[in-house]
Amino acid sequence: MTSTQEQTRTPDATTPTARPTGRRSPTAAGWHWALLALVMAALILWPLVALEARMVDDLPGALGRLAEVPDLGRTYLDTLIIAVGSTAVAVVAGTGLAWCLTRVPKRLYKAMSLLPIVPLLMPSVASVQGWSYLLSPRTGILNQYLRGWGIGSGDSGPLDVYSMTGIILMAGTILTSFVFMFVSASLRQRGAELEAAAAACGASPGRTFLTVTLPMMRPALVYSTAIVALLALGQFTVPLLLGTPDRIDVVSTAVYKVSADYPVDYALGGALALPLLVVGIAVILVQRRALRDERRYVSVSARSRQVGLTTSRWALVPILGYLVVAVVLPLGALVSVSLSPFWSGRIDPSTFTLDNWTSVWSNSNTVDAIVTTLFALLLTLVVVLPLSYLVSVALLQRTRVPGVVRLPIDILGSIALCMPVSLLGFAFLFTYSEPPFQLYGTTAMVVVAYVTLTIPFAVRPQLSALTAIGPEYSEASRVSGAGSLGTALRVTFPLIRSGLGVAAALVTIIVAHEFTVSLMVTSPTRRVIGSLLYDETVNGSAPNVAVLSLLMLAVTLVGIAISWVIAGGNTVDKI
Amino acid sequence: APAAAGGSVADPNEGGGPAWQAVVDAANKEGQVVLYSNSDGVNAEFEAAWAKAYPGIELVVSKYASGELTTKLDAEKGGGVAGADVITVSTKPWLEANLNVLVASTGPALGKYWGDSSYVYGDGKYVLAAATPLGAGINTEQLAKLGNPPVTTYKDLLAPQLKGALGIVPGTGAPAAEQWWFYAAKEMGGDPAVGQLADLQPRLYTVPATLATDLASGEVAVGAYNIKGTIDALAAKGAPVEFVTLEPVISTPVTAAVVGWAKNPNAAQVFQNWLLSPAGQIALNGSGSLLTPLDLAALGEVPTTMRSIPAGATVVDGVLTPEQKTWVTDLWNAKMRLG
Amino acid sequence: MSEVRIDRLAKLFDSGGVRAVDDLSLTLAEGQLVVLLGPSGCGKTTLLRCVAGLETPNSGTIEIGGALMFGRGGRTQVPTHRRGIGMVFQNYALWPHMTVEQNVAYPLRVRGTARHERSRQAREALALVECEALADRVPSAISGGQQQRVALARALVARPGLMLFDEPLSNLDYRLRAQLRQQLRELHRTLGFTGLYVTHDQTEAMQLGTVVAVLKDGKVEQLAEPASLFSRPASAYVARFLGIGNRLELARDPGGLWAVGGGDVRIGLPAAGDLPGDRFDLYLRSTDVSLAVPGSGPDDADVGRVPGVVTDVVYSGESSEWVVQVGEARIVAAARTGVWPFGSGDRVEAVFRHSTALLYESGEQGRLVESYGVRPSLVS
Amino acid sequence: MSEVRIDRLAKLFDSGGVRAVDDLSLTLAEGQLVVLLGPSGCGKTTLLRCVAGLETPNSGTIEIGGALMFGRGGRTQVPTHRRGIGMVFQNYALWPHMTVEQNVAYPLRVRGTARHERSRQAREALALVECEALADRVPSAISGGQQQRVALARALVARPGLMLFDEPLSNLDYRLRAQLRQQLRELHRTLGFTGLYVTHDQTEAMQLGTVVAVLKDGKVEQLAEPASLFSRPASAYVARFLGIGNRLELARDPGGLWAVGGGDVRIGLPAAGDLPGDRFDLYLRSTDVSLAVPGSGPDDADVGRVPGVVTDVVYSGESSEWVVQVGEARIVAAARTGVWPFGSGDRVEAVFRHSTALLYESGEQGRLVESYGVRPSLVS
Ligand SMILES: Nc1ncnc2c1ncn2[C@@H]1O[C@H](COP(=O)(O)OP(=O)(O)OP(=O)(O)O)[C@@H](O)[C@H]1O
Ligand SMILES: Nc1ncnc2c1ncn2[C@@H]1O[C@H](COP(=O)(O)OP(=O)(O)OP(=O)(O)O)[C@@H](O)[C@H]1O
Ligand SMILES: [Mg+2]
Ligand SMILES: [Mg+2]
Repeated sequence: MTSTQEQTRTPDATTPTARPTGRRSPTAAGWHWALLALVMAALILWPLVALEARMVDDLPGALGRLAEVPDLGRTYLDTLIIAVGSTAVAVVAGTGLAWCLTRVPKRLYKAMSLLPIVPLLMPSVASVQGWSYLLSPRTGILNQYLRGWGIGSGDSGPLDVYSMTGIILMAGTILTSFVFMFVSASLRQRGAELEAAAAACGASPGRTFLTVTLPMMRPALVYSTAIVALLALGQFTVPLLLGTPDRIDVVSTAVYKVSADYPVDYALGGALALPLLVVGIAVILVQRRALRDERRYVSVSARSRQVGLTTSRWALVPILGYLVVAVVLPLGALVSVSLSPFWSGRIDPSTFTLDNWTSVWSNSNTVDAIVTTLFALLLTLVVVLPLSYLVSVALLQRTRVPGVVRLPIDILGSIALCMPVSLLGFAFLFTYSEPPFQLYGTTAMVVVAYVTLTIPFAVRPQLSALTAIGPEYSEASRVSGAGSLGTALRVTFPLIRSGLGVAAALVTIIVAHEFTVSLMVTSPTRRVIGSLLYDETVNGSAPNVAVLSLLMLAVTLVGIAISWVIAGGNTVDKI
Repeated sequence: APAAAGGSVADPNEGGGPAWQAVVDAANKEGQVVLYSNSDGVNAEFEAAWAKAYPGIELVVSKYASGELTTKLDAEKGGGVAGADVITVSTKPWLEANLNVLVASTGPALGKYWGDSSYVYGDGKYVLAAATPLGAGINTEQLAKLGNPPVTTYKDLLAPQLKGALGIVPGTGAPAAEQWWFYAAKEMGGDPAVGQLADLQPRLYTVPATLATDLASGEVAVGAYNIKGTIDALAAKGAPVEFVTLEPVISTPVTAAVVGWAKNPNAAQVFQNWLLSPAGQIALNGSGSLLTPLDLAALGEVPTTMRSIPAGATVVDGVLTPEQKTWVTDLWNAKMRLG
Repeated sequence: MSEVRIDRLAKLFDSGGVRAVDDLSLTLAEGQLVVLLGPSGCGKTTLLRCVAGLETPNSGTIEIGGALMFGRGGRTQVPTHRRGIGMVFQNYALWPHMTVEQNVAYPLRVRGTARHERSRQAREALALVECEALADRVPSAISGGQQQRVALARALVARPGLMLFDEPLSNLDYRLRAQLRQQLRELHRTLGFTGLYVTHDQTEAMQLGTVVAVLKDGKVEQLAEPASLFSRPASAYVARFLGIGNRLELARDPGGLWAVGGGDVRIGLPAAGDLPGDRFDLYLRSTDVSLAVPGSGPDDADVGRVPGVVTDVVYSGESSEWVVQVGEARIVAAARTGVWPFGSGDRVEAVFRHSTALLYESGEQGRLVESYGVRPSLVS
Repeated sequence: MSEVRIDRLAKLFDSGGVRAVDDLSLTLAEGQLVVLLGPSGCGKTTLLRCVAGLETPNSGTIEIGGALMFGRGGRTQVPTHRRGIGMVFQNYALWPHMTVEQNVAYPLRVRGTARHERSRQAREALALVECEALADRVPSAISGGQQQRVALARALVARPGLMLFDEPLSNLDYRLRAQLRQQLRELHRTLGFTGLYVTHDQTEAMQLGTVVAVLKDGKVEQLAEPASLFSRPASAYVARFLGIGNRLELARDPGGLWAVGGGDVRIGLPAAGDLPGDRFDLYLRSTDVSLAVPGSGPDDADVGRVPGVVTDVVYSGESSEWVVQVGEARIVAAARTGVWPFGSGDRVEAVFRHSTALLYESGEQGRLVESYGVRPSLVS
């Protein structure tokens, strides 16, 4: 506790010296990390540079066309409103739910800890569809009920998902799960003794939460807020599907429209998205600043002791409420639509049929896509988890990585989030199909793309977990004679398992739900389930969308199971 | 009636010499043909018809939006990687710009059925294989509630009863759709009609599929820019919807081509030839959802639902003229408040 | 009003596998500072945590200041923050995200003290523990002993009615410990808080405690004033725990004498006829044993003497220890370094006075034989 | 081969604001157990961490077993796990996700010991610290003292050549501490490890250390064998730190006598003519002061006596302390409880022998005046 420096170094494989006289200077260690930074730069930055280079090629033209885009100011404003709004919803609700979870009676803890994550498993297309069945102004089931009870008048309303509020709440609800996952993993890991100390000082539970628990959760909060903010800035599906009737456009939908036709105006797309990039980098810098002194967030004490917090059934109310809103209702609507011949505005069990399921399932594409998705997921997890672990270690202040290396690693670790995915897909395509990579059509390209996409999600949970455990456990391991690799495997991984679990789960969800980039990087014979769903959304029927959405949910669940195994199984609660 | 597709129609390979037969044999050896498509009509029935005709050659279909599709084609045309063999697209500009990497159809069908067709371009390097007629969909129940205003012409879309009950796909960013509205607006009565349409506060949709869904559920009573196939499929499942062909027909193109870097060049030729033959035309257009560019008479026995592109009908080409461009940005987007 | 009444309290862990607190009853009068002594793992911390409300007991009741805090089979359970306590945690539990000053000021902040006043009082408390220079550091940047002192300052700053100290001075050096002990004495005198104080340091127990409770396996083994606890430990267990380490097993000999440790050595005991049994253990403080050349030395009725051989001399600062083998038994005699000229291998006589020796029924659990020995008069 | 050579080592924190280790040089011969004593915050833990390689010093060199571990301006830096050490952390640092046995077995596991053998040795080490019954618990389910013992077992289990102990027994009770101290002595004797041992307990220092180093602000203030350190602390700082708490300020009086504490009391000093200055501090152990009725008591050249008034009598178990006000100064005399009949308010004479008193140059930093007093002969 008296010190904060951790001498984490690159794995032993990189150091042939085995005698005790082996020399290792900090500069040499710095080089290992610099190498890591370079690899990441190639991986992540290259496509972005390639994309922005196309913009720079045609800078005056692009700026001219940018100026011509109608209502450009409004698009940026809407983007901002939606981003800020949904981030606020997500952070407040996610944190609140995570706190409620700590107060849930032990018996119910396990079930309750998993349920709020379910909304994340639903593809956003599915959530949006589900909600549009419930809250379309005319035919939304809830609206019909509300009108039946005399709330609202006429044959439309009172509620409307196809509105700014709808988009914010919808996106906020989906993102809530993100925040919940981060914060709750980090709450689970915390040293409860520190809360006991606050109680012993006379602080009420609420006050304890605000003054002790929450500040110690700061890394998790900051990281999840940053990620959620970037996601909210770049979100696509929800505004695309819900924004059209109210003519709400955000940057990513505008970019999508720009890129929808031949010839694709990359320059304009890049120019449109540039402010996102700038804001994204700003968010990353702010986040670094907010966590300047990581010693302050070591919440897992080495002299710890379990504390049984007081529990209450009331804690179930918000959690169950969230479940109903985010899962039960839309999922229920989705299931019933998947069983109906078509969406008729009514749920009528007498018309239920399994036809949609059989037709989707009998399509050989479906099975192929599921297999491909799981395979790609597995490869991605195998690559991204170790890589992101290294990145997280490099980002720890106590690791003596030179600042000139750490800053780029930090920015690189998040920057892929600052690009609309539709553009990223193009960027990957023309970067990796050209020399020196020429990966087009190979599995490597798929993995590289997924790794780039998911690394921001894999790094942050591990980073906040690593911050919370402090240096002392790995120090104790090293003193016991274990090298960096042994320490990582036997001490650090198990201790940050909740963070690893979150990382793996997030990667799974991202990969399983991804379609925009997948379309571009997969070969035609290898489709993923996300692109099938996208196809069906654009060309197919509502029940088929519902069926595919539910299938995707199932695939995600399988993926989560896989990642659970990779991240080391269910030993989290032992800590 | 779609069952009539295939069956008794002429053998697509009829008239091909031994050279063509060699191509067919090679194609069977290749065993696979990859189709990139951004257009309508390539559905399960279509794939089933192909499988029946060439059980030895697997048809792999990949669907993309125009931008993605053309970017992918651009990426593929340089390097020797697995990719598309044939394409059916609606993006004429790309085809024009890439004539040099397309391969003309070598099969017998082109000469036999398309000899004098105006829909063959670049010496057969690409061919308009079908036209997608777009029209209105109506929800009969909802329309009854509104007092059953007639919906048969473009002008009918402007009926004041439809205020708040009309859905449209404005087609922002998709030139073919914008062109469609350009011509439709002309039929509605020119530029002032756009204002009238806007006054009805139509509900906007991104793609025809979602509009059709909402039409079936009754969220809107009338939808414009609908695809017949989609509406018909819903009606077949019992939805209270009908497709209304608005006259004159305005349709979007489905163009087919063989690409020069095909990994399965022979299968690609066989596919293209099949598509251009009566068998393929019936598979694609037999249900009447799409219109065939050929004379029905020339095709032999065809399903009763099949239709040709009517004379004088507009097939938009997805290339906005300067005049159309101005109309889209200054009038259409402005009135509809589209960004 | 902060008297504490603990009644038949039990806390089991591992679904009953560990009885950390076992049917324990203990009453603290208002203003009393009760020191808890006991071997590692005997339940001291658990007891404190139960009183603080950090642990839910399995049964029993706890009253503080006359109000029921825990009881009625668990149906009454006042949360920690409403019990009006201050606590020094054995593991400090300083908040890593606050500076030292913020840590110390926290109890005041919770009570709504104004910022300025709060800072003043916090610095005052820090000065008390000689840590005012560290006010702006974070806990991870100060040493272990400094952390412990900050934890102490935090517990004291709001002057709660009931203080719970869990080994608050264990990581401090001699000088600092003596000084803080003195300060705690004075604080206790001026503020008059009621307190439970866990320590392993006997000097601390003696100096601070108005009453000392020795725990054994979650039960109170002896509850007494420091002076009487120390002079007459009620059981062999307490005696051993207090470091009275010399034990001579005695068995009645037909001749009226007593055989020592099953060997050849025989000694007499005063008032032997009254003793209620045939086997006893005689406990001697090492400072109560002196060494003499065999045959020399005092000789009166109160004196006992056993012959032995010096096996080791352990130097330990002010005093040294001579280890003497007496038959099977080992006796340690402690005195100022250099007092006796004996070294390893020398034959000596270990001499003690019956008036300072303690006789217990034989075995680990043996009770004190009250009738034996003369109570020395003590100044308290 | 694990001798340790630390040369001009410095470790600064807060970019130089805190000099935790300050140009410190220290050599440990093979098999030597050096005890580090020093007040809280003087840099003991930091020094240990530097030796372990957990902290990167700012300058200096560290050699272990003849090999350079840290040096050449930081360009040589052998990672911790290649230094062949074992360490007990002040905060234990047990891994919460492993059971007690797994914790203890870890160093063996790292060394590739077979599972069965590993378990056997781990249980053996646990038995040594009386924790074998806890083998299957997780660290958060055992008491503080038990955690500390497990940490000790973990450090010892792999029998490393160099052991670093950071207050390994601070949370244990008297009996257990004595016992573990004894076991460490024996282990040290049989295994012959080299060791650095931080403690606040003087008995521990005296009993375990072959050499004791007293640190002050990151520097070695005195390095000596326990006996000589204790009998002749080299500076007033060490004397005070060792608890020699009675200080009389002396100022040369024109009459050849010395004024005590600026007051009216005068005393004579033997060999006063040789003394190199006019102001000194006289330090007396409280056990070296005895009390007498004024005018009575011994009187020879070696005896010094100052009059005063008893202000407090503090009972603390085996012994009591009498606090005597002498002019401005306070003198504490300690002896067996009940030895002197004085109580608060009684006028007494505090009596001491110059041969046991220590004279230092005036001030906090004063050095020992070697020429004063007679060295008592000590048995080591
Ligand atoms: N990370 C740090 N940043 C700033 N100062 C520090 C840091 N770690 C330790 N210090 C300071 O360095 C000094 C030496 O600390 P160290 O932990 O070595 O003391 P110690 O001798 O072990 O004390 P203790 O007996 O209380 O454990 C202390 O004054 C401490 O406040
Ligand atoms: N959560 C737990 N689960 C199981 N056993 C526990 C738990 N907490 C404590 N114990 C056991 O209960 C007993 C009492 O523990 P407690 O911490 O009260 O001891 P203590 O008297 O404070 O000891 P120390 O002096 O070592 O701190 C110990 O044997 C300990 O192993
Ligand atoms: Mg304890
Ligand atoms: Mg320390």
